[in-house]
Order: sequence, then structure tokens, then C-alpha cells
Amino acid sequence: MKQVVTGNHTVAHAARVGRAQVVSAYPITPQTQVVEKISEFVADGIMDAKFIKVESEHSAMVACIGASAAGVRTFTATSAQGLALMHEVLHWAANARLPVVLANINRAMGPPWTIWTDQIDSLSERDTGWMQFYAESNQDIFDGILISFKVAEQVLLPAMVILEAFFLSHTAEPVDFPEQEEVDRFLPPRVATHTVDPEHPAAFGGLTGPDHYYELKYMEHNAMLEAEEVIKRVTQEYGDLTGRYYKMADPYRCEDAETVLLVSGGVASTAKDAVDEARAAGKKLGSLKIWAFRPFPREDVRELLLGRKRVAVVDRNISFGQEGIFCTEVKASLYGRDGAPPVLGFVAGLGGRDIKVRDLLAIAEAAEKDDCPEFNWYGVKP
Amino acid sequence: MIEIRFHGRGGQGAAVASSIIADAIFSEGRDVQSFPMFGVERRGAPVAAFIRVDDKPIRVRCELEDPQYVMVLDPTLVEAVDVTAGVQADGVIVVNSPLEAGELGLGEDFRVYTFDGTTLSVEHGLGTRTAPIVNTTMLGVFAKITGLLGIDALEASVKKYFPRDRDGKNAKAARAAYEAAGSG
Amino acid sequence: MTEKIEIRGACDMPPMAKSLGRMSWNLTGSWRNVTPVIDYEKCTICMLCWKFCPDLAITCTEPPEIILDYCKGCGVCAEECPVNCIEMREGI
Amino acid sequence: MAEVPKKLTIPPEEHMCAGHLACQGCGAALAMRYALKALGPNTVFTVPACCWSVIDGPFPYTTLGVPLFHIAFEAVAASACGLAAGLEIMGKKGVNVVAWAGDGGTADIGIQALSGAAERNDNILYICYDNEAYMNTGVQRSSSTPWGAWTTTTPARHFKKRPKKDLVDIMVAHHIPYVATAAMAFPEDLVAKVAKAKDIEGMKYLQIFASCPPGWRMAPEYSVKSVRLAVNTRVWPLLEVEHGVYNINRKPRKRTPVAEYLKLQGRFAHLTEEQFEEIQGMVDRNWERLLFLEKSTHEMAGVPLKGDKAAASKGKETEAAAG
Repeated sequence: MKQVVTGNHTVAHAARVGRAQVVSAYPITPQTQVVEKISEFVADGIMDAKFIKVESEHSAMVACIGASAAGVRTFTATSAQGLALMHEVLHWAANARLPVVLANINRAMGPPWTIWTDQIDSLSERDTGWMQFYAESNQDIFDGILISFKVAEQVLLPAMVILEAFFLSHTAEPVDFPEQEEVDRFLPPRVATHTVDPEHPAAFGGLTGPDHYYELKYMEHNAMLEAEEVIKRVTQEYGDLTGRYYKMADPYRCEDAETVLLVSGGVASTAKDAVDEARAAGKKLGSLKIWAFRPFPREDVRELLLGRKRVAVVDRNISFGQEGIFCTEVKASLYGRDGAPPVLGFVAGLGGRDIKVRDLLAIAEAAEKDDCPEFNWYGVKP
Repeated sequence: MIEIRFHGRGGQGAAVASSIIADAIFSEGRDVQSFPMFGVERRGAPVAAFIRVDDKPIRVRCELEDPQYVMVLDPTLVEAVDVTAGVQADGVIVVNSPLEAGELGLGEDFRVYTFDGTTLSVEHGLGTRTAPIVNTTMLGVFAKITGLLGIDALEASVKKYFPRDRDGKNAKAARAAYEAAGSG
Repeated sequence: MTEKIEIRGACDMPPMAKSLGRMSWNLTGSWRNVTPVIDYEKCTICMLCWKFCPDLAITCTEPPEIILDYCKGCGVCAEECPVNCIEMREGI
Repeated sequence: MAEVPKKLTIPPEEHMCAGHLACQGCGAALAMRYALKALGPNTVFTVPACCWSVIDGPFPYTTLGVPLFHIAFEAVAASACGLAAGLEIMGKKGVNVVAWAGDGGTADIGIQALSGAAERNDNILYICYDNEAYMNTGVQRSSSTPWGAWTTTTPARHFKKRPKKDLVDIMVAHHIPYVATAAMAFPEDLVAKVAKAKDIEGMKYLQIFASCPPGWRMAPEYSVKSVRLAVNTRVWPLLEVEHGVYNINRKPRKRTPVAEYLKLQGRFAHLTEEQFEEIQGMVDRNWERLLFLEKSTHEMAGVPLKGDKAAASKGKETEAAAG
């Protein structure tokens, strides 16, 4: 059934119907409505979970880690400073191979104090061993969280569903909620292995020397690679159930596109209007949404981008001293391949600066110029 | 695409009102998107909320600049903020005010309607003269004047958003306002 | 006593650093430079030596015995013995 | 085959094995050994960075006969809360979830999570084994290091000039059902307290004084002796605070001078006789304070204090009034 719901409330609904058993979270703007709604669900008895109302995001993640180690399905949500405070234990969750699921509401990092969106918070956690999925719409948030639980529990890696502050978190729009029985069929209770259990005593995470640590990392990387296959299988299954098929790299009108706008998050949605407008004006523009950032869909990106005239990457983030992070990732995927197009980077929309249809069209147009620099600050007032 | 902007003061329920209208319009079969002003809300400070309506799926995710419809929940806001900013020519502006439209000084470019929502709200037990709760009342006025949605859909959505309002004061006020307001 | 576990590589490991056996393979007796010797003539079997051994290197038996495989030679037993029947000896 | 002795004052069962990596004469190893005797096998430990994250042994081994979940330094209390919630939901009944941390992981970096867990009154047992410095990293000062002590970050010429942080008071201020101290030189008392705490619903805090021969610059054989002296000199009083009511469990009749305790340890070797006296003063004032707290909290609660007839009769009055 479709209901008009904000992104934040969608997160709470997904945790509820996904039957998260332990939720541990700490409030932070713009995520607060998630914890408020889950508190309400638990208090009203319509969500059968224990909500540990911790004193910090660090403890929120740690409590999820503890509960997940005991074998239950766990969930938390945070944003920016909160995610950064979790950083140490994001590693811990991944290295302990615990399928914690987290919703991060993309908010720019201070100082100065800011509550508006960009992706630097989540992309700074790129190498923690978490899967990352960037939502385009509230529907994506809901579906992404359910898919994440299932994939995470199969490959034993945690997963992060990421949505923009305000543009998604506070925006209400229709979301199709499947019936609980349907969700239960797709996402049965977690079957945990290697749990902390007095009947099977063992130590977890003890001191590990160079002889063995290296192999543990090798296995973790392989799990992330395996996740790619699992994501494809699970999204197929989810699509068969709901009619919504998710692709790790999702093209829009790319068949004959000469210029491809590479986008992520809610910007991917606006980009579709931009592409339609350009097409109506006779331009061969397409867009490619990166939904799964970790694992990165390298093969898909190659398949979709090799042979294009150019790729314009819209990065709502920056790796200072380098360029936008999606830009680097795309370049790395295409490097040395026949038919690799020029990849032109455009940083845009940091700290919640709006990215409108006309901005995306201007980026595409700038990219088509012969002398377009490799790296651009779009719309900056120098 | 139809774009709508609500002006209010923090605590007056402009964001809730925008959610209700979006919900009601969606129930009549159109796609909607609603969102508050992106920022920190403080009680009393001027705030805004936005709605997009379309017959096809709405995909733009950015702020809204040039609405066709504006609603002003607080009479004093007309002085405090530029409620006509970006409004398209011939756009409709609905203001909660005891004054006549012409007395507001909003110019000749727009169709301005006034309605004394405060009095009707207080009569329906929604707040007091000093702290009236006008958002649901003004939604009734807005529905009537713009013709964007029907009163039945609005009433259903109001009830959905105020499950603890057992007497249905909000829904009654919305309907009374709908009936009292002149049509656009 | 558990054996030392041989791990050839990832194929022998759980996905996380989860223990597969106990530390008892680790014979800490090699840490010792002085050795407790109980004079059973004097021992009253009060079991204080057993009670205060940090290394579980004294048996809970009548009479108690030093488990030399594990005794690190800390000397707590000799210090705590109320009848001074434990001597720390060098060169054993 | 030799028999198990009949007159044991603590349970004979061991839930940890020999072969662990504690230093010679380690007080923390003894503290764990005793705690496990009280807890039994239906127990889960979670441990932050501390000596015990090494003592237990490297992957793929463990010393404990119960699960041990390692967690980041500042996080052990939250880890225990998560484990407790998870185990409860998994239907594992009556599992003792124990957060086991050193004084640094408790009084310094871990205090936020500890305070959070205590304020929520989550059903965990938090045990701090207090050896009064960061021993695992080589004897750096912690906020639990006492006045006067040498550490590698408070060298003898600039020894620590601030008193030890009083975690017991801090935990009492959280209004949790059980706060207690123990010492690994008094195993019977320690075992009894852990056994009592494990059956209390809610947050329990136990701080075990545990010697560290290398960190205290002391011969390992004095491990138990030094801690016994800490209690007998009133440096480390054994006490329980239940629902705010203090009980001093051991009141040494003879006042042993603090100098006896201090002189056993190289970490106090630089102190002068005057400074010994200064410490004696601090210890005496704290003891008086505890006696006062014991008396006054008993009076307020209307609970008779052993040997205090006035409080006993007041208790009866209160009872009668309530009846």
C-alpha cells in the first residue's frame, strides 16, 4: 500500500517491517525523526524490538555490535558527526563480520556547524568494510534497508543505506509498503553463525599477529566481492516480489548517449528530468546512477561507459587535494581499458547547495566543451 | 507540475499542513512531494513548507522557487517576509487575515484571497485568540479557493494526521472553512 | 591439554578472529627461574597456595602439588604459606 | 589419585585454564579466576583494551571457559548492554553479561559508556580490575593512579599530584542497585560479592583492587600481600553500597600505618616521610568520611547499623510509622 511518508519515517518503517530486534541510536539532526518514530513504534508495541537509548553514537554502534554478536538483527541511524564518532567501531563491526544495518542521513561535516547535505560523512567511511547504498527516493530507502539486511546477513558484512539530509530525510512522498507477510517471506529471521553463546564458548577478536591478520583481511575483501553476486541475486528476488528491480549501477536513457552524467543519491532523480529535457532538445545525454558504492560495480560501470564520448561525474563530495570521490572511483574502473572516455569531475552541492535541473544541464554542457578542465567546482563563487 | 508554498511561524504547523495537503492530493490520485524549509526551526520564527503536485511521477529533488500557489497562515507574516517571492504571474495567494485582500498591499500581479481563519479556528476550539491553531482551518480555505483537492479527501487526511483529536475539531474546522470560503 | 592449532591459511580460519582452542598448550613453566618446592612434612593442606596461585599451577588436591608445566615461579605461594613450607629454589 | 580437599573457602571449579599470558604474580589474573568461580559457565565477558585483552591469549586461542567478546577501549559498557539485549532476545536465559575492564578503560576513556549504561540501569555486571595505571601499555598514569605514585608519565621527580578518582562515588551517584569494592587478596569476599551481584536485576558495579607487580615496581611474591595491606591500612576499604546505603565490610581493628603498604612498592620509593604522613592523612579522612556515610545512610534508610542501637530503634519507629 502506498503512503505519503518522509524519508526519515521511511527508515523507521523499514526497520520495523524488517524486524530489527535491537535498535540502538542517538539523536542528531537531521536523523532525529528516525529515533522518535522507532521509539513510538516500540512504545506502541507495533515493533517487537529492544531500543537501547544510548548516550552517544559510539555506544549506539557498539550496542548494535554486541547485540549482533549475540545473533540478533540490529539497526541504527545517524548522520555526519555521529557517523564520524562511530568511525572506530564501524571498522569493528565489519572486521567482526557482523551484519549491522545503518541508515546514514548525509549531512556535511563541521566546522562550521551545518545540518545540510553532502556525502563527505559517508564517503569518509569508504574503507571501513561497510557496504554502501545511496538512495534516490524514499522508496529506495525502504527497499534498500530490506535488501541490506538480507545481503548483510548472507555475506557477514555490515551495510549502510545513505540518504540526503532534507532532500530525502524531510521530504514526504508516496512510498509503496509491501505487506508484512511479503516482507517476512523475502526476509526471514536471521540465522546467525559464530555467535557469542555460553553454550559454545570462544573468544572473539583477540590479539592476532601478522601470521593470521592478513588472511582475515583477504577473507573480508572476498566477502565484499562475493557481495556483488549476492546483491544481484537478492535484488532480483526483491524485484520479482515488488516489481522494483535495483541495479548496482543503474543507467537512464544511456543506450545511445554520448555524454553520461554520473550521479548518486537524490541527484540521480533530478538528473532524469535533466536528461529528458536535453533529449527533448535533441541532445544525446544519459545518466548513470551509482546505487551500490561498496562493493563498487566496476564491471557494470565499464560495460556502460566504455565507448562513450565523455562522462561528467557529479560529486556532492570532495577528497581534498584530489577530486570528487565518485570521479576517482570511476576513473579507476576505466583505467587502461579500450574505449575509456574522458572522465570530467564536477564537485557540486556541498553543504546542501541546491542542485537543480538547470545545474545538471549546465554541467553536461560544460563537459561537452573541448577545453573542459578535468576537475571543476561547479557554481562556486570564487 | 504545480508548486505550492506555505508560510507560517515555527510552531504553527505549516509543515504538518503541507504534509496533510500532500496526503490528501495523493489520495485523489496525483503524485506529490512535500517538504519543510531546510533548516533549523525555531518557535515563532518565519518558516515555510513546500508541495509539488503532478499527474506523472515527480523526480526533481531540489528546492522550489516559483510557486503558483501560496498560503500565509499568520496575518502578520505579510509584513515580515516577502510572501510573493518568485510567485508566478496570476498566481494565487491565500492569506489568513481579517482584512480585505486589497488592504494587504500585495500588488496587482496576483490573485489574493483573505479569510479570517483565526476567528473560525478559535470558534472551533482550536487554540486561543493569542495562540490560535489555524493550519487545518486554512487548509479548508485553500482547498476551496484553489480547487486543487476536494473536501472529503482533505477531511480524511486531517483525521489521519490527528488521531488523538477524538472530537474531530480539526476536521470540522476544515470543513466549516471550506464551506464559508468563497470559491476561487 | 589442548594442542597447538595449525593454521595453514584462510582455509583453516573462521571469517572473524574467533578462537579455536585453549591456551593450555602454552606451557608457561618455561617462564620460571625459581621453583617452589613443598615440604609435605610441614604442609597443613590449608590450600592457601592453591587459592592464591594466579597461574592455576597448583592442584586442588590433598595434598596440593605444583604443576611445573605452568608454574611461572612468581613465589606468591611461598610468600602466602602460613607455615612456610614452600621454598623457592634455584636451579631446578 | 589425590582427593579434593574438604575445607575450601572458595569453589574448587575453575573456568579458566593455565597457560595464560599474565605476568608473574598478576593480580588481574587472580581477580578473573575468582570472579569466574562465582559466575559459573552461563556467563559472557566483554573486554576492552586492557591487560586482559592480552592475558586471554592470541587468536586462535582463549583462556576463559566462557565467551569473551573483545571491544574497543572506550566501549565495553555499551558492548555489554548490546550483548545483554541480544542474548535476551535470543532466548538465552539468565546469562551473566560481564563488562570486564581495567581502571583506564573504566575511569578514563570508558566512563561515558559506563555512565550511560548505569543511568539506563541496563542489566549488566561491570567489573573494573583496578591496578591504578595503564599497565598493558607500560605503566602510564590513569585517573585511578593514587597521589604520590610514580608512573612512566608521572616520573618520580614529578609524581602524580592529584588524588585517585573515586569511581565508587561516581557510580553511587547513578542510583544503581549495587556498587561494591573488593580486593583480590580477599577471595571469599570477592566471590561472595560477585555471586550476590549476578543475581541483582539492573546495573551492578564492582571495583576489584588488583596488584600489578611490574607496574607497582614490586617483587611478584608480594602481589597478594600488598593488596591485603591496602585493605588493612584502609587505603582500599572493602565496601558495598546497596540502593545508596553504605556498608563497610571490613573494619580493621588495628590501624596499620599506610607506610607499610607504601614501602612495599617501588612506585612510592621516592616519597619522603612527610609525604607518607600526607597520604596517611588522606586515607584517614576518607575512612572517617566512609564511616560517616555508612552511619548517615543507614539512618536515612531506617536500617539498623550493626552495633548502633540508636539507628536500630529509629528504624523500628520508621517501620511503625509506615505500618
